[in-house]
Amino acid sequence: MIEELRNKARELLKTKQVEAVIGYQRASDGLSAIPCVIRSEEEAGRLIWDAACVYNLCGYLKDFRAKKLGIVAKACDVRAMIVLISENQLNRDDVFIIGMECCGVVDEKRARVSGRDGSDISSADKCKSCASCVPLAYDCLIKEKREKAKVSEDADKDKYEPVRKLEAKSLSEKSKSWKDEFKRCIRCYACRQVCPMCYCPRCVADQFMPVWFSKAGGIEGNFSWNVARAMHLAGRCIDCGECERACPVGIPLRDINRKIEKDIKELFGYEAGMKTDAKPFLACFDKNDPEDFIK
Amino acid sequence: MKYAYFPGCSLHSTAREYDRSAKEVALALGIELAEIPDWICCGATPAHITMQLLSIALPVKNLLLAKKMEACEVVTCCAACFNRLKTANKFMKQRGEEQLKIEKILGEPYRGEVEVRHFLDVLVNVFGSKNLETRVIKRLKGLKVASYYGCLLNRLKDVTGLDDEEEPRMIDDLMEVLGAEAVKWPYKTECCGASFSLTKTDVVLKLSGDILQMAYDEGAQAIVVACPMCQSNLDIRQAMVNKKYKKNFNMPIIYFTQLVALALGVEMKKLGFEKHMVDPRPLLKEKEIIFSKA
Amino acid sequence: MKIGVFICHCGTNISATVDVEKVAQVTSKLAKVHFSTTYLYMCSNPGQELIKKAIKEKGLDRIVVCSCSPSLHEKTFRKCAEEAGINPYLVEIANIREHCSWVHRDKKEATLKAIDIVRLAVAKVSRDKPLVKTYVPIEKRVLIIGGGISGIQSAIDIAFAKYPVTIVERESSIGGRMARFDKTFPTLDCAACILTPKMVTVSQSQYVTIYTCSEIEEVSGHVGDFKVKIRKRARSVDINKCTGCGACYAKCPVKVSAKFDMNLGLRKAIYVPFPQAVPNVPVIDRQNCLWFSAKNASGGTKKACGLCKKICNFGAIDYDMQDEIIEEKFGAIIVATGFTQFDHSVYGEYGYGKYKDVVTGLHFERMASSSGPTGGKIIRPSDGKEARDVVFIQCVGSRDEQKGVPYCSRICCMYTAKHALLLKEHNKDAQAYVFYIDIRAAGKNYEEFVKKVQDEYGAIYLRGRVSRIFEKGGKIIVRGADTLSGAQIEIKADLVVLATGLIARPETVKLAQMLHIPYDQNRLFTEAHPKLAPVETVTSGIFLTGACQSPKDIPDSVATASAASVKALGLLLQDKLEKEPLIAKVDRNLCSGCRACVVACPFNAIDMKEIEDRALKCKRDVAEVVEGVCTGCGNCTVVCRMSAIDIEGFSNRQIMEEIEAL
Amino acid sequence: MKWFISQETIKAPFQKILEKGCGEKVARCYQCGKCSAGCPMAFQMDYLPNQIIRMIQLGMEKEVLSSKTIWLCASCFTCTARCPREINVAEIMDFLRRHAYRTRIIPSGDTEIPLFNKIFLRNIELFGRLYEVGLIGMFNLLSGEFFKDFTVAPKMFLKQKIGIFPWRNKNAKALKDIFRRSGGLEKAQRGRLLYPKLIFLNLSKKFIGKIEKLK
Amino acid sequence: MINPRTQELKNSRAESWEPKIAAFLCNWCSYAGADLAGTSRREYPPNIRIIRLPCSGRVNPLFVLKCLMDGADGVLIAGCHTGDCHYSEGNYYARRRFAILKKLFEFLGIDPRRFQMAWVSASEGDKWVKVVKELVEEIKKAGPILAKS
Repeated sequence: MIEELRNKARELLKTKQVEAVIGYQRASDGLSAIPCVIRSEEEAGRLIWDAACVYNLCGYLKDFRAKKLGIVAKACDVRAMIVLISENQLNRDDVFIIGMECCGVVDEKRARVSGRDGSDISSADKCKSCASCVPLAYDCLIKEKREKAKVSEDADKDKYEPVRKLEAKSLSEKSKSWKDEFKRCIRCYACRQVCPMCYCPRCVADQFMPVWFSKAGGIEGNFSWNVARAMHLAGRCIDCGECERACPVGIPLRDINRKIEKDIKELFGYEAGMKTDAKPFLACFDKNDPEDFIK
Repeated sequence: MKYAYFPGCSLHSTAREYDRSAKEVALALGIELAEIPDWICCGATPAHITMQLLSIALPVKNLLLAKKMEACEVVTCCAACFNRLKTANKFMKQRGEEQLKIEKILGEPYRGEVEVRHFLDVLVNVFGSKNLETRVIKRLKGLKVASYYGCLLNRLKDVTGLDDEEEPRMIDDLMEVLGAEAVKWPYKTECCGASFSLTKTDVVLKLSGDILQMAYDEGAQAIVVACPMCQSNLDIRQAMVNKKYKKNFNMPIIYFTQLVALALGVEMKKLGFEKHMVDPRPLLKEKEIIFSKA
Repeated sequence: MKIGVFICHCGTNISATVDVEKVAQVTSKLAKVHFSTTYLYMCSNPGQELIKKAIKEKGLDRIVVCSCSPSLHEKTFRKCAEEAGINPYLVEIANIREHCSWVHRDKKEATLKAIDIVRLAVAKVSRDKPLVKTYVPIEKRVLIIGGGISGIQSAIDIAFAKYPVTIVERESSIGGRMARFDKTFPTLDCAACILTPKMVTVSQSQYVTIYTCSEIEEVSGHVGDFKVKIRKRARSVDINKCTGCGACYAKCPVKVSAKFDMNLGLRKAIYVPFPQAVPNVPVIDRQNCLWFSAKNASGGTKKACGLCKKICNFGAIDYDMQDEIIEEKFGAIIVATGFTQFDHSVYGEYGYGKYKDVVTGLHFERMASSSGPTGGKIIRPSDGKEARDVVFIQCVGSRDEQKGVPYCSRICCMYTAKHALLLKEHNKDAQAYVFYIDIRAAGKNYEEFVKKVQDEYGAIYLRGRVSRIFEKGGKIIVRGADTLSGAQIEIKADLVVLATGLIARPETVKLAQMLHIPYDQNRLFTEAHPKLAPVETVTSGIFLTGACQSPKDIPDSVATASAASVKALGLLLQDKLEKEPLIAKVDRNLCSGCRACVVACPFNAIDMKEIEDRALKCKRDVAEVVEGVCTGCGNCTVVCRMSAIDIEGFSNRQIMEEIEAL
Repeated sequence: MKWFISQETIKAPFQKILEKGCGEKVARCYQCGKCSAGCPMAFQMDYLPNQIIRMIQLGMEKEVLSSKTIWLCASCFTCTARCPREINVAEIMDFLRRHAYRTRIIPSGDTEIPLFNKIFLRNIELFGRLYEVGLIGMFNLLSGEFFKDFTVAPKMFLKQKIGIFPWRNKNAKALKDIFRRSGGLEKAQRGRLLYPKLIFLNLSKKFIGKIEKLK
Repeated sequence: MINPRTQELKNSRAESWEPKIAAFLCNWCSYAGADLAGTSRREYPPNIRIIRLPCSGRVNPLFVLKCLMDGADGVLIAGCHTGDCHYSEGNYYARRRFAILKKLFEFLGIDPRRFQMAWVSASEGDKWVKVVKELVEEIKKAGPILAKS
């Protein structure tokens, strides 16, 4: 599989179909995978593919604006690209998607704890509920030889089970637990930096005219930032889980993202990153949208 | 000035003092009032309620009698008679079947040649209030009166043509000429119940009671009238009003002629104040219009 | 920054519940507030002079006026500020009347709230920016929707000013309801005699285009530049070739009941609705035409009629004619869609519309018309016999909250009086009985007319509604009351004429949504202001006339038609259209080009534009607002995550400042 | 609702008879109610003046003529003076009473007034001028109110307000002729000026009332 | 850290607390509806502070957030009924946006009573009064927002 990938990269570079290929290489720890940019056939040997290839590489695409690029992409990464394409941030013709059939990636945080042996660690949460190991769009597909069933063992289950459990808690419980979570936020904005959807030239959190919410780390400011982030991802988040992974204080950001994802799916039948010509969820409407909450 | 005088039934009975005082005033001012010989009742309300032709024929009969006196103007003091005479006269000025019927009833032609005047009209408009003012000897200073015209004196305008229908001023102005004060009040032309004095006494008590109350409320010390029916309802029934509505009215109801006569210096004795149920003399004494020796 | 705060007493409207002096005293201490004062009537001339004087003497550079709703005097005070040399958009209104003094009683609470309201306005004004009005070009043509008397009058007025005007009429002839009337109150001149000349005038004017059998399909754009799609339904007769000779409908073998005559008479399948029709061109009723029914029934194999085509010497009959969509641009639109009659079949007590001899006023008009289906005889539709005892019932559907509409239809009293008169004129022996609740004859010579009908024509007016109507022995038994005498009344009538109310046409809602104009709970179009802007709508460039706005008689319809024309002409006479600068603006540095605003704009007022980004050294797309099209709704500002697009006058900074001041 | 009316009633000639009889166009009335608003007697009436007019408009002859209202009218002319449609309501009331006498429809209660009028006229006919003692005496006798105004009477005599003896008319015959001829021309059935039904009604009512009071 | 104003509010509200409610009203329907309540002299509680906006579609969720974080005890958004929007669609966008936000707030433990939406037309002065009365009642039940945080 890895060889197949490397060959494809060499071919693309050789035929000048792309100026570079973005993919993963092995980190110096010998276990983790880190992003790399392959600009020549010779370098293609650095490319790797395994369950350690956790990162969503789409974020790098914006650094190569208007250049033809190849990118190694899992199913979830491709959905992010679809959103970016629909939002005019990426030209489909500018990117050659090397689609990777994926059986799930490791839970990086747990992997760190459990000794990093890479072979016997559990998949990340996001993969447990992922039903599609084949990307929605690709220019070439590199197939997985492993058994597929293993990847989506939980996929039949209610995807939003955990969200529902959280919803069911009492108001004061919810209030208390989220306050505890947000209290810890250090406003490092790692969640934003790592998110493939956060491409604003200047984030609202950094704006001064007006100051949308307190920039200082206090419960009000932290709460606002997290709500603002969630709302800005509403109908766009494809649940790549990068924010939660990147969060240094371990705020369960995916819970928030998935709550919105669930509501949008249930109330409006909308899913992000499915079609390149989809209208942005919050920039369109249906006359029959529910309004029972309005007096 | 010579007039045929039609007193009417009331002035020969319940309102003798009206008759007497009117004659005194006429005498004092040199107005000659020659009573129509053998005059008959004008028929009053019951006539026009019962028989229309009769209600015309009776007054016209009187006018014919006046015509025979070679008087061209008839003067009356009673507002009701005045109204009936005027109505009949106006009626006879038109020509039609009905008029022929009247002539047939009376056996004489009549075309409304005789004019009908109320004594008030003669006093204010013919003699003239300015002239009258020069003849006032005793000004009625300090006397606050409510002038009460009743319904028939000024209604209907095209019949009587005397004064404003809703806000008449003739008596008020006359009172001021005499030096009395005429209070402003809204009941100048309200109905006192008039002809129901006997039949619907209760109604008369209520209507007259309302009028008395209003006059009292507006500060009047006496009510001045120009109609014998109004006078009798307000005066004779006053005691009953007091009894029925638990009031304490002691409101003299005085004919305007009585006050004019007083002002012209006519002796009080000649004016029949003693005939009033509510004696006006204490009030007039209090205002020093008459004196106790009298 | 020197902010001036001006607090109006509004007589005692504000000062009775708000301690204005205290408001002045407290607000004068707010940051940036330089001056604060009160006055009895700020909107009066002396009030405005006071503001101007304060601006000059105290050197104020923005002002807050604390008074009534901005919908009333915002413009006044903006102009006032402008005259004193301040940009008019540096003015804010604190609404302490409608939102405070008039809705609270406790003086202490109201005063505190008023202070808060003023604080909000001060916060907002501190973030106001000077703005300059923009201008857009105007398409110098007017569209009139509806060809009744209102539409015709508007067209005549506009054509008189030599501006092109287009009438779109749904029926095959213009003329509308008035064409169906016999005589008109109170002067009793015949409707056709006064309408026909007007119809001819518009049809002959070089400035007027008439689209009959046509409807509005789509409206986009905005004042000065409306883009309208008009559907011309297939008439099956070529309007240019037809001479109106009438040979076709003389020959046509099909007879169906005529809708124009309220189904009291018959017409052909090819027909002109009435002899004076404009254009005098027949139309084929495809539902009833033998040619079309044969074609539809057997796929064209069966032998079809085709008589009219054969007889026509001018080749004007065109069975293959298709609907046509015309797209045109207009600077202004006048809506003159008129009304429809209330359907009395909801009244079970009046026979659910089943009794043939219970008809509506419009039936009566057609019967009374000498060119109508009965030749001017007032008959019983059931047996054709002349009607003698005719009962008229007013307020059918009107003033009935249960089954009808709550409002008074305004013209029924008059047309019923007219009917009672016409009845007597058509038949000396007839007797009219009119059941009414009130007689509303508030027009020139109207009351006199009604009295004439009562005095001279012996119409018996009975004050009360009719409770029940039923048929018995060939008569219509009417049971009503006369509340004046306290009696129940029963009348055995030959004919009952219901004065059915005027209601909005069913398609008004669709049209309103197309035109973006509001309508009320009765689906009547809403004027911009019931008193001061009676023919305008809140959407600039769209005007109302006639009964589509509220029930109106002919004089009122004509008056509003001329009023609407003047408004439209006033617009067209401008070189360019002044536009409020309260529109969206893009900060290109912040724009990521995500296109959300483009998608979300209800008016397609945002385009994408490629710019050269020097910092990134590449080309990129950014949003750009089409100023003439933007209405300033602000929807784009919310879908923009980076707040690169903002609304002048309601900017993010202004609103956030207000929230801060809460 | 007190009545049920059909168009036969509405079309009845009553309104026309009235128009002919007193020249008043009742159809002109638009029921503003001003006559009732100003009527001093309205509080005693069974129908307000405007209702009477309305009933005439609707041809309700019997109901109108048997109403108390027409007898309670004091002929003060307030209504006529103020009517915006220039209808002489007082004159209509007069007509109605005359018409009632003529058709001999008398209200079921309150019969004193029709009786009084008759007695009054008989008094004039007999004496030429009003003879109060005769009038009061006769009225009291025939209405059954024998002792009415007994407290006032002595005072009146004392103050010479009313005379004890009637005035002697020298022209009695002429007077009689006037009465006779007008009665004849007007078809007023003058001969029955005091018809027994009226008196009987009055007396019996009064007696029954008194007996009930005693109980 | 707490905004100094909110601190001040916190102190001032310790004793007799009256809720402070921010209301975003569209200019064409709801603001006019509130005006109508005024012209018809309908009384309602004084707790509401109105911010006039062109359209309910102009209300940014961040405005709502800012209100609640700055100490407003409740937020109301009022606009035209669907189909009646002066800008024809603005309220449809608002409806979608705030359906999500309302659910999110509840998920994060904010009392749903604190954030409400209503359609109030220009002719519904009575409805405006009703909405305000109910809202104030509900927020009084929910209590001061700062006491809870």
